[in-house]
Amino acid sequence: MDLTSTLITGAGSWNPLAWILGIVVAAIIAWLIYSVGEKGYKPGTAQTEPFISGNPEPEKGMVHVRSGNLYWGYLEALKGYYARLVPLHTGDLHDYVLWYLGITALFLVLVVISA
Amino acid sequence: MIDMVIHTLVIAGLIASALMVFYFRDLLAAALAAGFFSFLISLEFYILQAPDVAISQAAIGAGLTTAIFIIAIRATTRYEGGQP
Amino acid sequence: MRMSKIVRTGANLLYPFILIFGLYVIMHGHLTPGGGFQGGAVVATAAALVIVAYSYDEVAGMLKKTAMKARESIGLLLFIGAGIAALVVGAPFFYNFLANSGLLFGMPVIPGPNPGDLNTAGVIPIMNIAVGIEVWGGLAIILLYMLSGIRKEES
Amino acid sequence: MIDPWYIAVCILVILVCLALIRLFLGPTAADRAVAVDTVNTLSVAALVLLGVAYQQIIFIDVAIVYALLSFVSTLYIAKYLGGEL
Amino acid sequence: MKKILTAIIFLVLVAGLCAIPAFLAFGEPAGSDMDQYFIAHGQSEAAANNIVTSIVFDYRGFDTLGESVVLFTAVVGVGLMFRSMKGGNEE
Amino acid sequence: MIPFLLTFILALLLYLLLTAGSGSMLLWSPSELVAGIALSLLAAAVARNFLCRSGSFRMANPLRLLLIPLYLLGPFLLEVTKANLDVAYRVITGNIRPGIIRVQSGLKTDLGIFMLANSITLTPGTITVDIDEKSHDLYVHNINIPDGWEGRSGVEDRELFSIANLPAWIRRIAE
Amino acid sequence: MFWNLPLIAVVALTIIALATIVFKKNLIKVFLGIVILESAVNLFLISLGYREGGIAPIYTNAPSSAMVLPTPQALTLTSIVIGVATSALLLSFAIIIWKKYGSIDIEMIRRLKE
Amino acid sequence: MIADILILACLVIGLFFNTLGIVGLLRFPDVYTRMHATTKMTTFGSMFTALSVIIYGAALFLSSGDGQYVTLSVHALIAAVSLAFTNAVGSHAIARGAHKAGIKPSPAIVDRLEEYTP
Amino acid sequence: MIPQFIVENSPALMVIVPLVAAFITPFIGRISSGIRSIWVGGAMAVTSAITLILAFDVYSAGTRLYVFGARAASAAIPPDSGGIPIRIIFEVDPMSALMLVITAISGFAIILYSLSSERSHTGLESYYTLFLLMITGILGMVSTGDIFNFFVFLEILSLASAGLIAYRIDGGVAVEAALKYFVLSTIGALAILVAIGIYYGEYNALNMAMIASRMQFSLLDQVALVLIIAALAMKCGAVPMHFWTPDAYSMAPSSITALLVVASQASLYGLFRIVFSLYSVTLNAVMVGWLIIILGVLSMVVGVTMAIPQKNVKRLMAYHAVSQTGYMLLGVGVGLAVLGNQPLLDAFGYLAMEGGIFHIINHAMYKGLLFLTAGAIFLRVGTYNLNKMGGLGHSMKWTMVFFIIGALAIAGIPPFNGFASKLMIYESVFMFNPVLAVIAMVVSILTLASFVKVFHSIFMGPKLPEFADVKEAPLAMLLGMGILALVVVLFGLFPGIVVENLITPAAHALVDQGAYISTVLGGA
Repeated sequence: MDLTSTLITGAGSWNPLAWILGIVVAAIIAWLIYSVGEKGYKPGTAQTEPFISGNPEPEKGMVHVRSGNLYWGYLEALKGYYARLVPLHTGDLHDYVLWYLGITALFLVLVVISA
Repeated sequence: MIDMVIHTLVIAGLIASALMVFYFRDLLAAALAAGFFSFLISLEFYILQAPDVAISQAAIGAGLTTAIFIIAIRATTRYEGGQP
Repeated sequence: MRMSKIVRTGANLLYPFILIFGLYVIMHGHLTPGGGFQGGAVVATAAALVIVAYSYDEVAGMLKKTAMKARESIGLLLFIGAGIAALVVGAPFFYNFLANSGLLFGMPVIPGPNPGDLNTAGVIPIMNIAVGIEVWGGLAIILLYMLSGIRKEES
Repeated sequence: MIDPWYIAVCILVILVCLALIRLFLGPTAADRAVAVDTVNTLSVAALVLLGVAYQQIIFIDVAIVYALLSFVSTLYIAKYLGGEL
Repeated sequence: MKKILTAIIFLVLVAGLCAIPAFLAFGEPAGSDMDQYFIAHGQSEAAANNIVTSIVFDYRGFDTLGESVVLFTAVVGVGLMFRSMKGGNEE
Repeated sequence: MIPFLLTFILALLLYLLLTAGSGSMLLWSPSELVAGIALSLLAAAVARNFLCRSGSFRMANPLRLLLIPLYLLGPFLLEVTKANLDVAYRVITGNIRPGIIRVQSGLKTDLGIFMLANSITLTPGTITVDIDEKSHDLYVHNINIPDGWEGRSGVEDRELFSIANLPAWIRRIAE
Repeated sequence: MFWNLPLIAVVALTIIALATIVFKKNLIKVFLGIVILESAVNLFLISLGYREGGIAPIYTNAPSSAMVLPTPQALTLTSIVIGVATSALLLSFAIIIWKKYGSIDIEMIRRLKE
Repeated sequence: MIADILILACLVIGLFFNTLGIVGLLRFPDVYTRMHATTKMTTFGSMFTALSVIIYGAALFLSSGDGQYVTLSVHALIAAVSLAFTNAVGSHAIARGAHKAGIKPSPAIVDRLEEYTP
Repeated sequence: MIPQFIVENSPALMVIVPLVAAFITPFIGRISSGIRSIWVGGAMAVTSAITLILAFDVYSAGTRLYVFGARAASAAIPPDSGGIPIRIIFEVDPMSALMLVITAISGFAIILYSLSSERSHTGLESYYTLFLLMITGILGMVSTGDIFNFFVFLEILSLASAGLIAYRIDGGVAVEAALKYFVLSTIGALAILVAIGIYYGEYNALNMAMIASRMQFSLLDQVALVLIIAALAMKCGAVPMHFWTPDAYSMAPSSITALLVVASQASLYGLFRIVFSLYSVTLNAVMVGWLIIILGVLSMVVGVTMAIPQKNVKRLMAYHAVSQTGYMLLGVGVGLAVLGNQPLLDAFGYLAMEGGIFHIINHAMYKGLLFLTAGAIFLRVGTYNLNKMGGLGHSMKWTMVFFIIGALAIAGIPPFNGFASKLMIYESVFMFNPVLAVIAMVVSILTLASFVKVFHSIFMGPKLPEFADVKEAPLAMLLGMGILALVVVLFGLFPGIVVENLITPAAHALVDQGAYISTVLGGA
């Protein structure tokens, strides 16, 4: 059982030891960054309150970006694609069965013709 | 020769009762037609020299399946697409 | 609701006879057409007869769901146990270790056409009985469950 | 000469197919139930005769199963029709 | 559109299924060596007169176990559907 | 205990009938007998409360049981034949006069009313449609009501049968 | 071709059953279609094993030369029991759906979309 | 020889009644009258066909002495008896169900059951 | 060390143990729920142990035969039968063993998880019974060598899964999902049965090796092939037939969803087994290979694009499951397309197949892990709706860690296992057809994008007031997730060992039809 065995694919290689080394290095860097942070931070004091130009802090729920708003641009760009794709998912059992039978028929034609 | 006549008759009955299952809007009648179908297919198994299968189709297909279908019709609705 | 008195009396009279006929079909599975499933279905139909003749509340007192469940599990355990017994003997799972052994159901059968003897076929009759018990419980409890579904809807 | 058993079975099967007409026409479900019940009876007769025609004595068991069990589904239908299920 | 596609699908399926009666002869099985083994040895090996039973419970007994398990599964599933929902907080 | 024994004996009888002819010397082989007794015990244990639900063991008398085949082969068969010829005539001619009438039976036991109802169903152009659970009166659909019956509120049961007095037989068997 | 009658019947029954499944909107009707489909497949298996002039594979009073093939019968037994198990489960689903949705029309049972 | 004639006679009688039963099923006007035709006549006819089988088995048993023919006869007998038994109960159940479902006997002289309320 | 008896009979025991446990479970539940938990957990542990023993034995000693009901377990052919196997045979080759390993690990982790997650629901004894039956179905499906037996186990699996999908019957929506799944799978199973009938009618055999040795690829064989391919592709959720997948996956309890992933992998295994072992070179491999590739590409693209706009976590993950199935189909399809061409097969065919097969095991692990985390979140939060969640990272730290592991693995970020298998697929597919490889990479990027979205909307953000008192998931659930996460990380760190010892034998076993046949028929 060679723990250092390398996965050799056609174009690259993968050595677990190198990866572990990389992870350790990344962890050390992260720790370094963490350690140069502000030393006088005390949780629970006014220090941790957000300061928004003297305005009152908004509700927690308002600050959070909800998932429906993420990727709005992506969805808008591919509107035409989704307008075709989503209506296929009708939730109708008949359509499910018909798709299945249709694929069977299509495969039947293709396989029999090609053979 | 004559057993082919029996064959033909039974198979004609099979297809006719299957078409009835397709046709009836009254689900109870459709379940009855399915029971009829089970009887005929059991007879066909019998003619094809498979008595074991014929017994099992008679007991399960004709007896119990019809019963649970009728219970299900009772628990749901009798007519396809509302009252006629 | 229960059905009329005539049907109820008929069901009462017929119940033991369908039962014994089902047991006959189970027992003679290796000699005549039939076997565990067929006989079990016949016996379950006897239960269905009682279920249809009486109202659900009365049936719940006569045919206990727990007993049916127990029957089903015991049948399956007996069936798989007959297979495991072969493992104990030292052969693979489901080896018919009783056939031609001279023990219970172990008589050899004479080749060729003959009506056969009940005391043959090794573990096959045991498995027949096991499957019969299992199918009995299983099909009866399916009917009971579905009827209980109707009742619950009404209450 | 054709075996008389076969001819009898043939006639019975024709009768079964005729009962199919009532199953199709029957204005009420009760008519259809009667048709199915009739077919049960005829099937039992046909099965018994076929068993003899095939010279297979053990086949008669199938007929007994039919005779005993077909009646249960009839009872379910009747109970449903009567609104008692 | 959908109707035409459905019709085409059904036509193709009919054509495909018609290969079965066209190439398999009824009444004269193509090969029967496995079944001849059962018919010839069923009586002596399984000691049962009914060859079907000896296949169901001896030669293919494991299938039968699976099949009983299917029935058991169905019963448990039906019981799950009609269970009483008292006690326990459901979603 | 009595229900158990009764069920056991009847089940064993049916089992022996089913396996008649299995033995070479006797009519039954020994293993069949053993299996029959075992299975009948099982069936009796399961079904003892069904066959004898009414709690009266009047039918346990073997003489009464012997009367049943006699009844079936004698008067009953005659009535059945006659009824069938009658209905055959009506099928061919289409000459019918149907209606539902009430029949007073006066039978008290379940088995008696059961036998009477089935005899009525199978015999003289009549079908039992319903039963009054308390007074055990039957509602009978008659394919050809004789003149004058449509006004009567109740008909005596023996008036239905023309050849043999089936209700009397049934009383003798089941009451 | 005429002698292939059962196999032709199998094709016809399969198509009828598939049509019932695809075109009927009532769930119970669809289940009846599935039952017919199962029966058609069983008939297919049994007719595969039939041998012209053969007798049932039971050594009671029969010459052993021409028996029909026993294996398809064993398979069909399994398939029948699987069929009844399937129908029971499907019907219990239908009952629950009726209780919760008040309808067993397939066009109504489509809360799960997209 | 005499057995053959008996068997044929029974078969013919049985088939005759069965045919009439189906004719009645197709011809009569309402459920109850149809039930008359089917219940009585098909039961009677089927019992006669079964009787022919019983006679056949008995004749063969008497000539060959093989126990299997006893089985044949007895099983046919059991089939016939259970047929009669179940048919009677079953047709009563259908008639009752039909009446409860509100199907009136359409050409009826009198309907006493209308007046009955349990 | 391990008794010889267990090693010899392990193929039977791994089916017997869960079955017996399942039969007794309804009655154990009457005694007390604690004993039931121990019973079920113990049974699953024993099953996993036996399965792993068998898999280890297969990897070390070669393909195992187990003949049910014969006088000796390895006597596939009776002496006087003229060279035909007549009994049911379990044939466990390295490919089956791989699936066994997957099932054992996932099953054990999931039962640990569900002991705690389902505690407060009714009908638990049925739940565990069906769970064990499902495990049995998967184990039987992947190890059987008899085609009718395959059908029977497929039906066990379908019924058990349908019952479990409908487990939460309250709203009725779960029942709707189960109904759709079950109708489709019944029709599919009947199609498979027709195909079995065709094989039987043509070759009078039910053993896969026997059918393979007699295979002629006539018109009827083509019909049978199409029926089986379409049915099994539907059961594993390839795209035009994937509609049931999001319904069923999103409505089932989370633990069951994780097991359903394994079940769909078992269907995939069946597909590969039929195509490679039953038909192999007689097949028109290029055409069928391309069909599978097209199915795979469609699955990848449609699955991932449908996943991005979803609002329900589990539905989103279900579409990802469809998309990941596409990778496996793509990898193995490429292998199939070059099957008849030995130089190309050596050049990249084996690599593609190894990638596809490696992806099977990886997918089962990380997708199971993701579904389990979704279930843990649901247990504490009570909703699957992404729009309503947020800021859970403050209170569910361990769950968050496991989610990150799973998400990075599914997106193919190095050092997790998804990267290794995807890399193999990319490289080999690039040599076959560059366009396909580019599509695969784009799909991978989209996967990452959608999981960033999920991660952000569940765990990031300020601690929301409505989730102020949310606690960490219970220990048993964390343990179940931990096992899977550990496997994900280990497979990611040491993929070379895994590929060398598990995947390569499996791929070679799949391709080498001759060995599969001769194991049963004895070098014929």
